[in-house]
Parts: sequence; C-alpha cells; structure tokens
Amino acid sequence: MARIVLTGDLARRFAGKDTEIKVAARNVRHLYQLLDELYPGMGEVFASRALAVAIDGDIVADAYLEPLEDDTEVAFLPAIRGG
Amino acid sequence: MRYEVADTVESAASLLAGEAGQSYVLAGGTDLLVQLRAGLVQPDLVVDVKRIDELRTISEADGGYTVGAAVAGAELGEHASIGNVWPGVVEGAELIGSTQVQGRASMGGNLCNASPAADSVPALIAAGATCTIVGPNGKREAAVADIPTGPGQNSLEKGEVLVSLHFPARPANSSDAYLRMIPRTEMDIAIVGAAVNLTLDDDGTCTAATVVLGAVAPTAIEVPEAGAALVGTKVDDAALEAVSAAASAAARPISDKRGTAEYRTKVVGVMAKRAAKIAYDRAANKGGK
Amino acid sequence: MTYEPKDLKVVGTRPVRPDGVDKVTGRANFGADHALPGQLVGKVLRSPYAHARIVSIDTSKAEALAGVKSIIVGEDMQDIAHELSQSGESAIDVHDLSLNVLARGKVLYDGHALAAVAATSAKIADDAIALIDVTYDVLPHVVDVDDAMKPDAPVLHDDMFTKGLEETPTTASNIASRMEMAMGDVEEGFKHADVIIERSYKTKAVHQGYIEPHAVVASFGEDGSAYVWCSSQGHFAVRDLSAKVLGMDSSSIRVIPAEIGGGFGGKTTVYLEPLAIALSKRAGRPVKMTMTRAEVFRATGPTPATSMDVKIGATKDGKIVAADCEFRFHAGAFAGSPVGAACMAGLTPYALENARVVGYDVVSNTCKSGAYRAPGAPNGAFSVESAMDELATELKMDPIELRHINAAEEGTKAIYGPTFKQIGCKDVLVATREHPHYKSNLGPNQGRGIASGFWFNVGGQSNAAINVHEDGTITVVEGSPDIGGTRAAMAMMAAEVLGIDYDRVQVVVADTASIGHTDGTGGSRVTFATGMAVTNAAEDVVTQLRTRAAATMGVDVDDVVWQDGAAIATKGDAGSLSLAEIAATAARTGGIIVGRSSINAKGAGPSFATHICDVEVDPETGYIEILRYTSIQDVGKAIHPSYVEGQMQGGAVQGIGWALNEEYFYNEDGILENPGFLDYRMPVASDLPKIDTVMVEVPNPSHPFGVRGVGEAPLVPPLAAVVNAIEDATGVRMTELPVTPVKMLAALDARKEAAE
Amino acid sequence: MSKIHVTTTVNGDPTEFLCEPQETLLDVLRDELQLTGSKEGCASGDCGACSIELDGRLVCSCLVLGAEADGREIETVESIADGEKLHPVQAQILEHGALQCGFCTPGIIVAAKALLDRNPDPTDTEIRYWLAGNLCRCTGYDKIINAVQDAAADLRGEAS
Repeated sequence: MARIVLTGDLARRFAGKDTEIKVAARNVRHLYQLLDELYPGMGEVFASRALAVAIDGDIVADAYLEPLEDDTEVAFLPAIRGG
Repeated sequence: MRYEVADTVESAASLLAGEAGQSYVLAGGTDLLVQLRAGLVQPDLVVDVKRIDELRTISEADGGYTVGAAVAGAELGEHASIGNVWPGVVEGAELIGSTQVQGRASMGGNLCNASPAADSVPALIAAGATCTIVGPNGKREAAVADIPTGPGQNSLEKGEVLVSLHFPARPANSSDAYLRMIPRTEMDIAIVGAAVNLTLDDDGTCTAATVVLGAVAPTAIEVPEAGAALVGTKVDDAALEAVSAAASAAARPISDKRGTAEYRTKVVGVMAKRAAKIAYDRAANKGGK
Repeated sequence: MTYEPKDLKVVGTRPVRPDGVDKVTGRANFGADHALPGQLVGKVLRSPYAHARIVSIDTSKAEALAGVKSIIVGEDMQDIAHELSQSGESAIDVHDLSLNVLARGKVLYDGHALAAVAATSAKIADDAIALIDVTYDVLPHVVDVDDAMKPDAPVLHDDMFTKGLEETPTTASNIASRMEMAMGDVEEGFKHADVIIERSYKTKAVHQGYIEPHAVVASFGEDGSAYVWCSSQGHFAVRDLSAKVLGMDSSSIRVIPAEIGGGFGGKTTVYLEPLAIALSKRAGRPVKMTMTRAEVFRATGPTPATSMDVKIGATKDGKIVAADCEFRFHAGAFAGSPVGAACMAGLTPYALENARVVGYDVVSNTCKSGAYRAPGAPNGAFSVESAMDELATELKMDPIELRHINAAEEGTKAIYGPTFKQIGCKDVLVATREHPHYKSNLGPNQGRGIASGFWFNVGGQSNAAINVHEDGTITVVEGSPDIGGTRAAMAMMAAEVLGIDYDRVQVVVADTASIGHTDGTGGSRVTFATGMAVTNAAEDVVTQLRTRAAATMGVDVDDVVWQDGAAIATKGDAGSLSLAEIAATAARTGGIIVGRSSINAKGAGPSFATHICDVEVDPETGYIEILRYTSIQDVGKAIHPSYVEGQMQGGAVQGIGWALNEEYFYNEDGILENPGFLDYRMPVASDLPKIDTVMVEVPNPSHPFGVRGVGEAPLVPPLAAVVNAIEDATGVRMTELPVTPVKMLAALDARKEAAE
Repeated sequence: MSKIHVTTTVNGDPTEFLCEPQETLLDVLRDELQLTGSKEGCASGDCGACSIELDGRLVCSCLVLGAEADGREIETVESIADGEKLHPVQAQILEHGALQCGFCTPGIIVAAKALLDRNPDPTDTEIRYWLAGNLCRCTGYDKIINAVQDAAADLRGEAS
C-alpha cells in the first residue's frame, strides 16, 4: 500500500489537518479515484491540474500511469512554474 | 522631418534660422536620436554639423585650447596634450555614456542639451571656458556658464550654432578634477557631480579655486564659498571639510527616481571634497612640490 | 532511468557548441531577424493609466489612414472561461491571459495593451496608433502589495473572492488566494528557543532583463492555418496558448522557433503572438511585431514585488526549533504569483520539525508578473537567509556552521511533502567552508556574507528523434529552444551513448509540426529532461544498430554489444561493424535508422547552492562595491562544464543586480518611471569582479548521466549573500531591496544619529 | 517626404540605399541591407547590441541616422570573420563558452575587436570598462573577459 502524505491546503480542506494514510492504489490515476472516494471533491482538485505529485521525492506532472509500489511515498504540492 | 548637412557654420545657421518649425542641430546625436525615437521631439529640420571643420577640430595656441563643439569625447580623450592641462574637463567629457557613446557624444551637445546632470558641464564652468556662437546676426562669445538656463533649456537664439569652446592658458601649478556619484560604475546619469579647478603657488598653497556642482539645481552651479574655503590653504582636511560643507549648503536639489534631495545634498559635499583633493594632488605634482 | 557511473569520453568536455559559428558571425536568426515578403508592421496601443475603465475606443480615424490594413480591439477577442492551461510545467489561466493580451472593460496597468494595428510601414502603424481615440474613466489604483491587501484598497477584479480561506469571502478583494504549509507544532517549537529572530522584508519587482525584445512574424493562410516565427522559451506553449486565446486548433498553428535572445522565464507565455495572428488573418498578409524596450518593461514579465515576515527560533547550540513565515507576493494585474514556490522553497535547505509558511497571492495595478529563474525562491530565500544570518550572529556561530547543523540531507522531509533522496546540500556547505575565499582576509569597510538556496528543478515532457545518415553522421531532432548551449549538451550525450565523435552530431530544434510536444526551456529542465529523451533515443538507435549488425553478421542480437561506436560480436569470429558501416547499408537492411523517445521525465533532482560575497561599502556615499564572489552549487553532473559555470555566473550577477540596483520604479500615478536600460540599472561589466565557481558533482540518481538542472538555483542565494555581506561590513541590516547607495547611506546615517 | 539617397561603404563594399530622414543606421542595416547581425536591444545606446564601426570609430548604430552614413565607411559584425576564418575574438568566445543566448554577442565582438585594435594588451579592468556599454544578461561577463584576454594573446602571437 502506498503511503499518501496530505499536507498544506489539501490536508486542511479535506482531512482537517496533515494526514498520512495508506492507500492500495495501483497507480496515480487509481490513487486519484480512491482518494476522491475517501475525500469527496478531491478528484476535482486533481482534475484542475493545479497540483503536482511527488513520488518518493521525485516531482512529476500528470503522472497517471506511474505505478505505486508498496510503501511508495506520494505527496501533493502546488504545480511549480519554472523560469 | 528634413535632414540637411551643413558645410559651414554660416550655412548651418541660415538653415536653422530659415526653418519655420522645430529645428535641431545634430552633433553627436546621442541625446537627439534617443528623444526622436521616443517621440519626445518632432523636428521639422535636423542640421548635421559634423562635417564642419571648425566644429570637429582641437587647436592649441599660446597655452590655450579651442575645441570644436562636435568633437567626440573619444577624440578629446585621445588628444596629445589637453588631457594633461585640463584633466578634469576631459574626464567629465569622457564620463558621458559608454565607449560607443564616446565615439559620438560631444561637449557642445552636452552643454546645449542642458541637463542639470550633464557630466561635462561642471568642469567646463569651473575651467572658466567660453564659447563661440554663430547665428543669423553674426558671431558672439559667451561664458559656458551662461548657456544652460534650466533643465533642457539653453540661451541660444533661433538659428544660433555653438561652434567651439575655449580654454584659457593656465598658470603653473594648476589642475582640475571632476567626480560624480552613480549607482553603478558606468552608464548612469550622475546623481550628483562636482568639479574643482585650482591653482597653487610654489609652496603648494591654493591661490585660486572654483567649485561647480552638477545635479543639485536646475543648472550646474558655481559655489564661491567652496572655492574660497580652499584659497589660502594647502587643501588639508579642514579645508576639504569646509568645501564639503559649503557645497552641501549651496545645493538645492530635487528628489526623483535617481536620488533623494537629502542624499544629493550630503553626497555632493563628498564629491566636492574628493574632487578638490584629486585636483590638488594633480596640481601639486605638476608644480614639483 | 537511473544513474550508473561510467567512463565518459564526451560528457564533461568543453567542445564548441554546434550553433556557435552562426552566433559569433551575426548569422543566427533571432526573433526580429525574420522577414516575409509583403509583411506588414504591427504596433500596439497601450494604456497610459494604471487603472481605468475603457468608456469607448474609436478606431475610425485610424482605419481611414492610407496603409492601415487591420486593427483589432478587445471586443474582437472572444471571451474565454477561467481554465488552467497546463502547457508544460506552467499553469496559465487562459481567461486572464486573453485579457492581458488585449484589455476589455478596464485597463489594469500602465502599458496594458488595448488595441493593435497592422500597416504597410512602421511610421503609418505609429500614426494609426496615435489616431485611435480612447475615452478613459480613470480609477483609483494601487501598486504596493501591502496596500493592495488593505480592506479599502481599490479592487481590480470584482469577481475575485479569496481562495484558500476556511470560508470563501462574499466581498471581492485583491487577495486572490491564501495558502499554508506546515509541519509539526510551531508554537510549541518556539517555546524551546533560546534565540528568536523576527523580521520583515520587502523586495521590488525586477525584470528578467533579456536583451532581445519580444518579436514575432505571423502569417495566416487561406486554409485557416497560421505560421508563426518567434523566439520563445517554448514554441509548443506559444502554439497552444495562442490557439486557446484565438479559439483555434493547435494543429492549425505551426510555430517555428527562432534563436532566443534570453528569457530567464520571461518568454514562457504569449504577448504579441495572438495579436500578430489575428492582425494577419484580418489583413490577409504576414504581420511582423517587435516590442520596444519600453514595451518590454511596461508590459512583460517582471518577478513580483514582495513583502515577507520571518520568525526563526533556535537553541543556543544552533538547532532550529521552529520557523514561521508569511509571504505576500503581488502577482501584478492578474492572479498567479509564484508565492507557492516561495512557500515551498524558502525553508527547504533545512531539516525542520516545526515550520509553517503562509502565502498570499495578491493583485495590484502593475504589469502581470511572469516567471523569473526559480520563480519565487530568490524572494523567499532573501528573507529566510537574512534571518539565518542574524541568527548566526546572535548565536555567535559561524553562518556556515549554523546552516550545516540544520542542513537537509537524504531522508529529510521537506515542508511541501516529499522526502529527499540523495542531495548535495551538505556537500555544498562543506565545499564553501573549505574554499580559500571563505578564509581570506578583509579590509576596513569590507564584509563577507554567505547564503544558501534551493530549487526543485522540474522534468516534464520532452521529445527527441535521432536520424542516422548514410555517411554515419547523425542529426538529433528535439523540441527545446537553445537558450544557453543546450544543443551542445544534447550532441554530447548522443555522441556519448553512440560512441561517436561529437563533430559527427548535428542538432536541430524542430518546429511544432516536426517533433512531438516538448515543454518549455524553463525549470532547469532541458539538459535533464530533453537530455534524457535524447539519451533514450540514442539507446533506441543502439538497439536498432545492434539488431541490424547481428543480422548482417549472422549472429544472435544478444551476442552483440555496443562499444566505442561499433557493434561487436561477443561470440565466434563475426567481428564488428561500426556505426558508419551499419548506416551505409541501412537502406538495404530495413531502411534508415531513426531512434525516438517521448517522455514525461521525473526525478529532476533538486539543486542546492551557497554563495560567498565580499563587499566594500563607502561610508560617505553608500556606494557598494562587489569585491569578490564565489558560487558553489551541486550540479549533479556537468555535461558541458563551461555552460554550467556560465549559468552559475550569470545567475549570481542577476542576483547582484536585484540586490543592489534593479527595481520597477512607479510614480504616484502608478506609471513606470524607468522603462529603459538607462534607469533600470542592470549590472555592467565594470561593476563586477571575477565570479568564481565551484561545481560540486553529486550525481542525480534518476538521470543516466547524473544530470541535475542547474539554471535556476544560481539566482536563489545572491540577494541575501549581498545583504549579509553589507551587514558584515557596516553592522547595518538592510531589509528592503534594492540596497541602492541612497538607501544605504540613509541607513548608515540613521544609525549614526541613533548612536549620538 | 521623399527618401534620402545615401552612397556609402559597408564592410568594404560600395553600397547605396534610400532611407527616411529619421531612420537610424541600425534600421537601415537590418531592414534595407539585410545585415541582421547588428541587434536592437534598446534603441537608446544603453545596450551596445547594435555596435558597429563608423569610420573606424566604435558607435551604436541606433544612435546614428542612416543619412549620416553618406561617404562614410561602416564595418559590422558580418565583416569580422575573414571568409571561413574566424577572428580570434570570435574563436575565443566560442572556446570559452562566453555566450549563452548569443544576442549580445555580435555587439560584444565588434566592441572587443575595436579595443584590441587600439590596445593589444589590455588589463581586465580596461576590458570591463571598454565593454561597460555592452549589456550581457546571461554570462555575468566573466567568460567574456577571459575570452577577450586570450584573443588579445592570440593577436600578439602568444600561445594562450
């Protein structure tokens, strides 16, 4: 099960506080679906593409098919604009 | 806009005088072309004076110099001797813009453009330079100090052309210096500037001194009190502090994007005393004392 | 892809870049160098007011002018709903973008475009612009970020209700959003602090300052498609954003990238391109538009002005126990400052248990801010690294030691969520401490400062194809505009993988129809992500070469290895075939060999940098001279070290300019008073000493050659490094940038008066 | 207003063109003569990207009227290489990687060559002040200074 780290505004809005949960997701797309079931409305945030995802510390944009292994750490952060 | 090349001073004057609309002299062009491009001026006529020999030559006679009004800063800097006699005048002119701008910009243009912060003007005034002007009514002489009358305003009449600048022969043990404050090392307009021209006797005592400040009033201003503070001294620390105080006291600057009035008032004193020290050292070395 | 240490022949050397000769002879074609037969000249009418309602625009006189071929005003543009266009790494709201390209209803800043004209000459276009009659109803304006947040501030957008609050407010304000990031318990942490530093800081808007003004030529054809030649950091973004703004299909716009004369983040969006396409469509002729320098300053890209509060507490042995920051960034006239990145990056060089960062994205009547090299991070680092310096002083501790005690390392959890893999933060600090510069002596009125910085770096989408020619040379076709020597880096990586000489490789930056989508040249991503695509494409070529060689030699492909540019049979006496030999017969063994790669690269690997700056402050004038400067950075692996050093040096100098002189100077009417290089004072050659560089190479585990992005981190530390050096020289802590001589002297005199 | 007919010498070639009275030499070079190596960065003499030599004198071509070129000799960046052979300043800028985007590079090369024509052995400080009117936003100038020094050594016939 992947380790999902919810921090910042996403955590405050949906979980009330910083939260770490285990989710049995095959990949990022699957994770988005499962999280939306857990926290209704979160899927919309992901769909707006305002967030990037960090998988084991690596920041990836639009990583639907990125596989999630056991104990993979997944965190969400505001999409970064490079210069 | 019409562009005309004048071959003689007289033809330049008559072209300018004959234009009913706005007419401008094109010397180095480093201010005029910027203003033209930005739409700040809309000339009906531009008269290029760079092909008139009198405006393009430097001559020496009896220890004095005559410098054509359109002589470029780089040409002035390359001259064999004027920089030794009038180092402050030359360094003022050479501070106008970049190497590229130096290839074009002239003291005559800098003077007529009449920016309060013009780098060559304080040293010209401190030097007691005069100039020759030719217009529809003939030739006249004027003190350099009388040319700029306010920001962007000069005392030339319609049709008049500034032909040349004259520097008198100097007594022994004389020298000058110009210093300015800018936030970078190059390419800026002076926040303040100060020129000092002085003469020493054989003992190294200052017998005459002129201090002129830039960018602290609508035009460059001479500060007699600052000059007086040097006369009779060996330009020691006390004299320098007196120069600084007199310069700051005479300043009546504005605040703008380049600096505050408070800053200009303080720092023009610093520039004046440092310029005085440089001028003194130059004069003292010449005198062999 | 993962990093494997290997013997390298090409990577790490310093060859001449493939486009070099064109760039030193004047032959290279930049944005404004392109021309088409029959082209018109396009010009833009811009607002002379900071904030005004557009009552009417009358173009009839301009239209009547002979030589005027087309005019567009805001009403001609279609309305677009708010939507984030994820063109690459940059999220841009296309509704706001459309209004920024051409104002409707209101003008929101000095320089805001509100009409465009195409005519047969520049003179006629200028005259036509002057003939457009606009009636304005001038409104109160606000420039400063703190003023813009006040309840009684003039409101720019009546539909802006602050996002990110517990409850969305019912009255509109200039605060677009609030964000918060936190870890641990900050209040509890401060209880354990022996020393607490609490300060507020401000920075002014600064421009990227690229020397090439924006320029475009657009030609709209009868078939409804458009060709666009322009310089940008991402021609795919130009295509997609222009398509969105104009309601066109992406496939209908083909953007041909020109050489780009600098960008630094400022050329990652569109300004002129949709206007040029629209004008060309109406006129039926190509239209060329170039910005003047004043237009560049008034209407493109600055980085936001900011106002920041930082509170940091530590125990007496230097362990940080809590950090609390509030960052207020003005985004310009439309939402979208990089405050999020600032919140994430400011504290990230440190391993913290208790930390909180609150960010506000605020609009004001200034040019819409754009990305500028590590967007948001230099501002954030200025505040945090200034506070760290004060903390070190209070603790009587060496500033490097303080940073080293608290430095992030492998396993550190960053405030924005993820846990770091192998990073070079500590390595960089150690290299800084050991550098001779750090141990050298200083004279009177001189001081030394250091500061650290972090940047995420991004990966993203890149495409590459490699064509192997019959004579054994190759062409790499890729989609990243070359802003600083990346063609060389691509050629070097391809040559390395293929085992051929660098000069056998040519590199082409292809147009939007000729290679797959590639995200922009930004986020320090090209050498990393496009480099990864090129490496993959080269590996693809190698696979095909091995297969062809195996078939030719009559051995099993598994028994063929690729080594030194040749396929070598490992069994029997089949021998070997070089790339050139295989290429020569490719037509007869299955056709030309083309390698391909399309990736969304991950694992960019963050960069850490620490800079050392020495200054001398003239106590009588406040003039600050930079005496010596050293930039130390974890660069992963330097593919072409000269260009890595160049990034480090250039970033440091931009930071010096930001710290000392550069600023957007607005007058009381909200008009930009210094839209030119004379009074927007960027560093010139004589302002600077040698900029020394130390490349610390901690390979990025996620890249085949260990590459990390290097382009942005160099701009993160300098602001604080300079200010910390000034403090060391004078004892005066400057908290507002830029530290001009005017500000410096005022501070020195204020201290003198206070002491008297 | 009719155009002005100008007869001049550009890069050694006799050249004629027509220009508007207010048109700058930079505009003429780029738009009329298709010599686009000289760049417009500011049009106010502050960036040096349009540097040329006019009668052997380094100037910004944005601060010269096209009409002023009559009877003058103009040298642009396009004339600095001798056919395929790069001038040492060009070669050393490439060797040092002393360019990133390359936009300011033509102006820097024209200016640096003008310096070395006058001063074969400049100090770093002299180079920095000579080039103060050539803005470069990419490099931080360091590599440019080193490249000019090595070019000077090449021109003096020293191995660098």
